[in-house]
Amino acid sequence: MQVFFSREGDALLARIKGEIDMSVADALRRELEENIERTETNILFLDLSEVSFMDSSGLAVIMGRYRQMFCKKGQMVILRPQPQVERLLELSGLSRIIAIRSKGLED
Amino acid sequence: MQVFFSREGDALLARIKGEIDMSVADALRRELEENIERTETNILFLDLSEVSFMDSSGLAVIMGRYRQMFCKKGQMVILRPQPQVERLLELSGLSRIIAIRSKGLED
Amino acid sequence: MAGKEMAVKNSMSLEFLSLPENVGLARVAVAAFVAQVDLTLNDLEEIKVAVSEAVSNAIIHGYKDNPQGIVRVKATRFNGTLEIIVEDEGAGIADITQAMQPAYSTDPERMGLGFSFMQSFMDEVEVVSEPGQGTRVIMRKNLAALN
Amino acid sequence: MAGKEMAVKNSMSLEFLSLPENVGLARVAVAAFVAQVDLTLNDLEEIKVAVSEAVSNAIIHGYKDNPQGIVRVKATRFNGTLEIIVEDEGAGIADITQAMQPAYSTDPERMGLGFSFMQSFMDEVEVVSEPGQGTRVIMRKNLAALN
Ligand SMILES: Nc1ncnc2c1ncn2[C@@H]1O[C@H](COP(=O)(O)OP(=O)(O)O)[C@@H](O)[C@H]1O
Ligand SMILES: Nc1ncnc2c1ncn2[C@@H]1O[C@H](COP(=O)(O)OP(=O)(O)O)[C@@H](O)[C@H]1O
Repeated sequence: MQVFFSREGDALLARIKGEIDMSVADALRRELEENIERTETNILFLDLSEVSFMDSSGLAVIMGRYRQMFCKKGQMVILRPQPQVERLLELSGLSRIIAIRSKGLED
Repeated sequence: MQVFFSREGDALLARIKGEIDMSVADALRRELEENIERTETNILFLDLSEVSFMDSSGLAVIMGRYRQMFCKKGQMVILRPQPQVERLLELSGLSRIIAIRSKGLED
Repeated sequence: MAGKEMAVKNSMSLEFLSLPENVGLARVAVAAFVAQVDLTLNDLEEIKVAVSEAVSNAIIHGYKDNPQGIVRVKATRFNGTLEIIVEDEGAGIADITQAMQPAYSTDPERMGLGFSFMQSFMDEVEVVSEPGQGTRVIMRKNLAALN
Repeated sequence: MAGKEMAVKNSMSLEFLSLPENVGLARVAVAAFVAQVDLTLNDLEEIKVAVSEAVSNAIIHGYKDNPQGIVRVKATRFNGTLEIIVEDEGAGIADITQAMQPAYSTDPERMGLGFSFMQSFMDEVEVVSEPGQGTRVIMRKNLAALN
């Protein structure tokens, strides 16, 4: 699992690549947390188009970042989840509280 | 594992794709044997460029086809083995009796 | 399943230390086992999530992240059915019905969705557990490709 | 290895029926286990060949293609060393030294290269076997990535 960060205007874009399970959840949480704080952004885009596997450990990290943004009155948007990841977002109810876009930022 | 056959003039080209181990060795042997007989070719090209794994069960099939061609006074040429497969051909001594070319037929 | 012919077509059993990196190992091994039959990508993805959840639970809740525990994953292909069993010899579960409630978790960092996902993605989920006796999760999925 | 610290870093054990399609399963599982450390593609390919040879032998020679046998593959990562053990409870080997000769095979269809490849690709190969008692092949490879 790898995360690539970039600034897009005021927003922070985090592109995650690989599999998200319990073995990488802590590292992912830490990287996202730190970058959100350091950049003081209030819009976080999470690009999941290259996430090839995710389970509930990954959802917990996403939910945590949603809360982090919410508490500082910012927003979070998920970009381009693959079908199986989108299904987990729906089954978990997260798709009802977090915005999901099927397009990338550049599109 | 899959094998694709084509005629190239008098020659028979067999392009093998996938992993060659004991679970597919018999099927591979049969397909090659039958096509060599049916086409009555006396030049067999074995394109291994898409063989991603091979072990001694695969070498035995190749050795068998070499003998089959040899007995009918034909020849066999191996095309484009990947490095790990070439290493097995060398370690086994097969590379000393069978011609190996690092180019495909079309090159 | 009563009355059905339950001949074993293939079976594997994988044991490993309760280390986080072995969750991926379990997924890869089960996926390779299951992919011996021609199943849909969707079925394969569902099975991987179910295995990932059950093995993560064994490591996190069963062994409380102690890396010395042994997790066992058994997979068996019958006529028409795939059975996956995930076992640990860890803490065990006192109230299984409560544990299986969606959104119930004893860990505030987690979402309590593991059992829900296992139930969504497999056709049957049984849990056998007692405090101090470890936990066994038995999951079955009917696969058309296995017929 | 005497005097060296031999702490177990990770270990797995995989058991499966002696079916031809499980040779690929064994390769995939061992490859996933080994790839947890950063090793060269060449080392990975060598390990896969060695595992493939030992497991094929268990199925072909140990169980003589009877699909009811159980093959066990254990992999353990120590400091600097990977150990792989492949075991069967099949026919066993009467003359191990002869069996390990390059080009020696009791099967005219085979090339007798299995043990040679195991020895070429691993740093140590030990065989423990007796007729009727099954066979255990212990292979070790020193991996820089494990240090
Ligand atoms: N293998 C296990 N050993 C002990 N307790 C378990 C095990 N699996 C699940 N549990 C208990 O059941 C609860 C619910 O599990 P689950 O639905 O997977 O959610 P989560 O893992 O997010 O907590 C866990 O919080 C834990 O208390
Ligand atoms: N697991 C085993 N059980 C019984 N006999 C074995 C086993 N492994 C190897 N042998 C014997 O050792 C011989 C040499 O093995 P090997 O070098 O792998 O070559 P091959 O598999 O091509 O015969 C085999 O032909 C067989 O007689």
